[in-house]
Amino acid sequence: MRAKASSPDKGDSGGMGKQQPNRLPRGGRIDRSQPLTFHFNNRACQGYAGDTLASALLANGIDVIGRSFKYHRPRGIMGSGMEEPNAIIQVGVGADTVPNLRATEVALYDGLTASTVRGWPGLDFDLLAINDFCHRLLSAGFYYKTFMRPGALWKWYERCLRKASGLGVSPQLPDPDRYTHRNAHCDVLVVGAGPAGLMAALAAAKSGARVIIADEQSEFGGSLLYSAARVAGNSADEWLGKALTALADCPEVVLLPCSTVFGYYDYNFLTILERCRDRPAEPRQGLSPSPPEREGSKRQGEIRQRLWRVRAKRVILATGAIERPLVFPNNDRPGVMLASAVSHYIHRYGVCPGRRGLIFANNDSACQAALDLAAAGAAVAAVVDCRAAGPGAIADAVEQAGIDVFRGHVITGVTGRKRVRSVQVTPVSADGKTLNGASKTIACDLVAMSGGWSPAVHLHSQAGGGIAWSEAHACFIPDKPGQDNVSVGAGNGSFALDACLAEGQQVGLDAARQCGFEPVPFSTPKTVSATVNPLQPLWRTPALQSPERSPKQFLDYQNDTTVTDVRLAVREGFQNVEHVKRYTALGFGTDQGKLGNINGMAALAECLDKPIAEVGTTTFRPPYTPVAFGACAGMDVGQLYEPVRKTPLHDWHEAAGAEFEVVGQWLRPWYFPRAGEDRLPLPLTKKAGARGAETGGEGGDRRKPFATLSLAAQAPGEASAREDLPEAVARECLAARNSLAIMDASTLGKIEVQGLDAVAFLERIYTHNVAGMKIGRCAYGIMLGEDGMLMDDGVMARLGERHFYLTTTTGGAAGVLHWLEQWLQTEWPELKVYLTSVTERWATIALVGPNSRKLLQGLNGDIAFDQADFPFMSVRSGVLAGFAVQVFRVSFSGELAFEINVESDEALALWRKLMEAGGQYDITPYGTETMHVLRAEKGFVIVGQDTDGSVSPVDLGMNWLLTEDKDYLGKRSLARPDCRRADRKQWVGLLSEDGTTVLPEGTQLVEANTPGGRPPRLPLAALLEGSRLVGKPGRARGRARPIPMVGHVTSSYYSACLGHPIALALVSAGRARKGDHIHAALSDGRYVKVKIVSPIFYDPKGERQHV
Amino acid sequence: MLLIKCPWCGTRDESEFSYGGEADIARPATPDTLTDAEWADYLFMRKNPRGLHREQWVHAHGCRRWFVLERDTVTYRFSATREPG
Amino acid sequence: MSEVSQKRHALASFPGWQGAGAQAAPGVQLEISPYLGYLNLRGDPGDERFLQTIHAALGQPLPLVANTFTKALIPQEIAQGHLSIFWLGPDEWLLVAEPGIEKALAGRLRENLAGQCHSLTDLTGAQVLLRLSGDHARDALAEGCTLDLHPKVFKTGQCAQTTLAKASILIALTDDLPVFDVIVRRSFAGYAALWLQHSGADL
Amino acid sequence: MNKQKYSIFALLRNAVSYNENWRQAWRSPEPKKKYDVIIVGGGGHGLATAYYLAREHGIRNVAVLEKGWIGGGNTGRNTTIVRSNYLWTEAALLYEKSLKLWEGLSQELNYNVMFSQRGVYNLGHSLQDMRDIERRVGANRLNGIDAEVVTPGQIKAAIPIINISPKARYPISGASLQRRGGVARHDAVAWGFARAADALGVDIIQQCEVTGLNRQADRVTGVETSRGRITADKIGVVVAGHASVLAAMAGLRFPLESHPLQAYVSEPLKPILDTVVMSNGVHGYISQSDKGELVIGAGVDAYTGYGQRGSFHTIEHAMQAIIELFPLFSRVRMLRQWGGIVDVSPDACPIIGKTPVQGLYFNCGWGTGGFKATPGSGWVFAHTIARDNPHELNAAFGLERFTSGALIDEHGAAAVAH
Repeated sequence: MRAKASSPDKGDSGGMGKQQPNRLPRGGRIDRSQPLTFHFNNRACQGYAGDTLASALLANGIDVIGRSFKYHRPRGIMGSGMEEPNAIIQVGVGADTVPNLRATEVALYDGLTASTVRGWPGLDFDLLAINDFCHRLLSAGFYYKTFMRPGALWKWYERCLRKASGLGVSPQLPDPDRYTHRNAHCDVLVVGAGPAGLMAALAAAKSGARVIIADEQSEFGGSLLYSAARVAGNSADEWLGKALTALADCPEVVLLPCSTVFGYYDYNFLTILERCRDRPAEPRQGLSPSPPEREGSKRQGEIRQRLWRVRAKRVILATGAIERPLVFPNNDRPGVMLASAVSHYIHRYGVCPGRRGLIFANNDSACQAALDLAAAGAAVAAVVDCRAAGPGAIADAVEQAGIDVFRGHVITGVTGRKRVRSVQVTPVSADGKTLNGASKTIACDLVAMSGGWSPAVHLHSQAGGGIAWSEAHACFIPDKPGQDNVSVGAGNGSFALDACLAEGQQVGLDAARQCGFEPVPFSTPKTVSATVNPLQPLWRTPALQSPERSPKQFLDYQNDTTVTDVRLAVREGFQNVEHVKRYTALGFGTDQGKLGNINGMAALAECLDKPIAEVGTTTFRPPYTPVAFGACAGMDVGQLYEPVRKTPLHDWHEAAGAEFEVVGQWLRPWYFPRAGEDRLPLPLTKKAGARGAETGGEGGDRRKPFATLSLAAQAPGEASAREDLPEAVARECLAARNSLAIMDASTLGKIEVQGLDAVAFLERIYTHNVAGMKIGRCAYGIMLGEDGMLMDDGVMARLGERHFYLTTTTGGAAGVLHWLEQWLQTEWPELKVYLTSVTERWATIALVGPNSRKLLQGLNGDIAFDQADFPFMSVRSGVLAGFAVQVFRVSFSGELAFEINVESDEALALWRKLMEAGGQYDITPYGTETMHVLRAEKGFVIVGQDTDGSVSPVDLGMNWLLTEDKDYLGKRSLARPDCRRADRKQWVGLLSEDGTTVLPEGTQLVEANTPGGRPPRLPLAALLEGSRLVGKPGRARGRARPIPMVGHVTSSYYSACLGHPIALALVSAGRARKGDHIHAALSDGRYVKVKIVSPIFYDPKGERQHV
Repeated sequence: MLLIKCPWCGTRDESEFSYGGEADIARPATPDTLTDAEWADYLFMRKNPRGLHREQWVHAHGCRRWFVLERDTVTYRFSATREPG
Repeated sequence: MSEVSQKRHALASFPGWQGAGAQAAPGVQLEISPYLGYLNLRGDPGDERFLQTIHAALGQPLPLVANTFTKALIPQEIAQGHLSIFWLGPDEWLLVAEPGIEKALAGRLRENLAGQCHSLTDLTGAQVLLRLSGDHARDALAEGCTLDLHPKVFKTGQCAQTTLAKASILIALTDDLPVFDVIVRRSFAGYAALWLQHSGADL
Repeated sequence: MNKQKYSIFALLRNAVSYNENWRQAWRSPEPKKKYDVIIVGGGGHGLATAYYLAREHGIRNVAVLEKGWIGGGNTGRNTTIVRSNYLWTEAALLYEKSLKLWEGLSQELNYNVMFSQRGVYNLGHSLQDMRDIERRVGANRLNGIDAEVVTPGQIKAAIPIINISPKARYPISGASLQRRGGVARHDAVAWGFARAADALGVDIIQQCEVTGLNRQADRVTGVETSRGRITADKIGVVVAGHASVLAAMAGLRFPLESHPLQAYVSEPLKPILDTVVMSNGVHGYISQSDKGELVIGAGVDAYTGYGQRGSFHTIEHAMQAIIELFPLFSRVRMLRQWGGIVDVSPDACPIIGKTPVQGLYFNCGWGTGGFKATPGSGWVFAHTIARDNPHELNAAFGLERFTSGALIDEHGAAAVAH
């Protein structure tokens, strides 16, 4: 079958009827015993194991692989590796699809499906090719100059632009594949396994160094894979085999094919992407039992990609060089290829990419393509060389093969749209600047071009190394390295094979020495090399007309950046190379300018009439080639995204059917719904729900304490379930108030403080009087940041003269210990104090309610629980029901309560015992929600909910905790003018006037300052929220004065034991305003009148906890 | 990716450490005697130099010891290690 | 003893936990160690008296070389069994012994150290020990641990506090096989074990 | 200055003449000896300041000194998110002023800055997140700024590809939505302001590094530059990450720390994400550019640094966060990664105003919030310089607040314990 895309003039050429018209009868490193079938744009094609998608497409005679980004010009394969700008394709279907792969980098496998990423409606017939004809309208940066009026239409313009943009299609399903990371350390990391890299690795490894050598290709060898040279008396291929065997025999060597070193970070940290699944199947022994199931659970078996995170003592960059295209009219036509790519396809894949080839070059290397084509049985129309002298010694071989060599000629034109038909060749002056003489037309279907070579200095540059211009080779070469790295071979501007081998060996030995190994020298393989004529820079073939009036001369193929674009940019004042790049999109394609940048800079240099060196290069950023997000994320996704911390009692809670709340990394029981238990309707929330409908949303959900986290239990969007409050919470609250309730408080941070200076240390941290505490007593303590704002709070217990025990908030645990250690070590190292976290040593069980003491007294043990022996705010250690425990008589609920610390491993047993013994009191387990309600009824603060880092203890009414006659962290800040302002926001209680409204937590509060005590109307803009009116440019928006806010609601609940809602809030000068009425501004624009009251709603005298 | 030398545990990956900001900012002995400006200077003002910077680090996931390093904020190179105090 | 019957292991409900241990892959064995006793000891290594007191009490000296641990028999008169002492920092050590023994050890230490500046904290139940062994144990760890675990660099007898993915761990090489002991905080144990199960799965 | 009007007609006209007649977007003049005002820093903020000085205050003898190329700093290194839904009134009104300017900017500058109001979602992942969102949205509305609270269901409806599964590690509990928020074309902002300022007579001088600030007693007299001494009575410094360095030249210390901030883009994709999604909870910020690239912001690196590069694990964490929110992006590939330098203040709010040195004004401390503020920042800074007195919109953002304690704690409201 012929490719529809391929040009008719090849119709009767040998390929007719053959599956792979361009496949050579023999040769190549493919496995012809393994034919593979694949589909390209739904057309079935054949290839062989060892092919890349690109080589297979060429073999099948498919010329047009894609369309360019801007002009939608038909494009064919230009290169043979990561430099490929044109053959960008979508591979795979469903969850397996990957966008924007380069056909030249995709290892062929049976059943592979690939499709073109651009072109509408299709690849062959692309309507958007119209852009090619009105290209002058689409000059560089045209979009900055139009689509501005009318402003409202921009949205529409943009939608069209976006439709036309983009390359491949994102997968629509979660990634079923798995990725891992591998941290690795080595003495020497060698990047690139070409001749130089292999020699370097050999030299270092033979000397005993730990070596990692990585190459992006599936086979090691680099240029040796398609070189006609002879090395040490062998063919390149034979020598390669021997070298690899020798390397594999060395101890401490890691060989990484299919592995791209894509990032070079500080301290010789390099990242390598290993494409495990691209590698020829090498089944891994024994896979594990399937990892536990989870949502979108991952496939078993071999991982797709592994990201290596390497720390190397020494890095050897043998990254090779990238061949440069030449810039001439229509130099983008399918059939125009890099000369090296032609040789590559012939030697490595047994594919001849053309029937009648023509070579166009400014250096000798391209002549190899001529010889290879001839050897492959293709006709070679001519070798066109811009140099007056033409090629060196190799020219003889070329001419012996009967090939015309046009010295001092350039290509000035190309015919053929979907495939090169012929080229126009014209004599050029010695300096290559002017045409002199008549043109002739030469028929050909393949142009193998070479503008010289650019060393791949990307990693060297990423490492912070400088770059210098080499006049000799007309390219940028590595200058001073930025870290412990060195460049060799073609990557260092040494293009001759013998030089590569020698350099490689030398740096390998040096590296071994630098890493402390005794270098083991060995003889350098000799190579045969012919004399070479020096390259003559040719950045743009001269034309009869100005570039503006000639056919397009492409610099950046993928982004369609032409010489004209660069000239326009300069004309408009964009003269810095970075500006030119950004204005013309030069180098912003998925190839990151690997082919285009240097020619672009040359074009810029020409416009500015400066040497290229002065134009300077642009910075190279990671990654060298694109890297899958999944590979960077590694295993840390889904259930392994972050640790899930569970308390020792978690399993019990789960069995009891608890709803859980996510608190930092912890999972805490939120409440314990019972079978058949309903949810209590809340009057207001019904209205809220209705209002939600009004504004077409469920904003109403947000206005209840249970709004958000019920998500943990319910499917998203089930608003109805959130229009009320769980009966369970009401039941739990009443149980705690009336009889007995039990809670798992194990997540509390716990710290032991021991040492001679424990008191002195704690005095400086906490605001209360620590020295005055008696052994066996507890105190509520707060710590401030140096800015005077409340940082954390908890209970401090004095276990001994120099032994204290502190609790912190769940979220604050790590931070507080960090904070204490910092002060102790950096500010007061003279203090003899030791801090140890015991958070996980103890599980903490809170027993709350009038019957809590009775329960404990009913259990056998050696602790006396009666009021006289065990008063409020004290601690006892002993045995309880056979368990060693610490019991704290503290209360976060205002009830008679005890907090019991028991060794984590024994927590479940004790909990069960308490549940069993508590049966007679109908003991009720409760979660964080009830805990919040109970403490709110008592006006106890929750750091982080009632405070936000801008709230001082004075604002909270905690002056009684601030000791005058000592200094402590943050004290001085409290004396700053702003902290003493009378109108600071102070913590108060709120009661809704209607007695039913549970205010949404976070609700803003405003004065009732308009006539009739009604609040002002919301500003226009807020009511028009989101409507286009608001967004419309030029129109007066949000004219209404902002409404001053006097505070906001920090906590809000329905109190079952009080029978009405309660709220806590920060209100400007609030404490002095008890009894005043203000308004809560609900987000639907309605206001709820509220009264400012004391934050203590229940048992204000605090008698219940003292009984 | 920095490589940091903990004076106790040796050289470890950056991810084991936490950054503690500018070093040598001594807490005033008698804060009460300071003017608001002097206090603000201690509290907020920083050198934040482009170049050598003496800074605090803690081996958070290691020995939990704090120490002071000198680092070039452009090259990210460390030049000296010493214990706190 | 009530403990044994009363105790519940932190990973009792860990998927793949068969009491004795769980296998990650043929190349990697993951074992979840049963209960152990843990003590955290702080004190001044510059204080000869402190060091001698400890040595006398435990029958083995505190490891003073960074990132090392010692393991020896506990003096008969205290209890039967072994005691491992891990260096955690310039003035901090972790004592690990068979369950129950830690109480006797703590008692002895408190007696002998009375009046000396130190801190001794029982951390039993606060931590879990995971044992990773097998040819690919190093690779499995290397997927989430940035230490260089090469046998020439990290030798038997060495330990280090570091991170495994997003958990802090204390890792020690207890045998050349290799056998790695990974001590992790209780509430991170499930995460760490699951993580090792996954990382082992590819090897 | 002969300003060439941009329009579809101009494009047509020039197309006919082979695009050979386009004029310079701005001149590249030699620096004069003296200017009325010198703006140090040719980023978006500096250029905007110069533009508004000329446009609003008639001060046209102005030079913008840029050590590299204009727009080459944070202007060209950010994730281009524009929004004004800040918690505290002072901040909200400043950013809202900016947003309003954005809304007419393309027309104002006759340069398409591609400001695209595709909406900004700030996700919440916990009860406390939602409390904070309710609080912020309420404050926004009272300040006349459009804001909504949306449920996971509504988020899913608007962004079908997002993962709202309750089984996620940090399930999405809801979000705030500002529909007027969006993204803009970062380069165009710098170029547009430069072209417009140039047309009003402002000299834009690139490759001109300021090496010293000259002062007589307690007032500035000019600057030393790599291209010689230039005098001026008033100097506005707006150099983002390098503010402390310039401050040091004037013998000042600022409450600033400069940190690396990294971002990355994917390869271009067909339209898949039509809005902006931000999550402080898991630290991911993502939108899709008009070219099709996913533009993703990572967290700030912990250490200070002027290297315009950060650590790789910061990128890894950002990737993990994005995959948590959008599991289908796992196979999409990162194309380019880079870093900027953000100067962070203790209250995560900018410092815009006078300094102890007369005639010396600073505009810095924008942290990660700078790009969205570009026009507003320039507008108030121009006012502050022209009148030698802050505008009411930036009155609260002076250095004094650090002495009085009147901080505007934007992150205080977000970074909290539980």
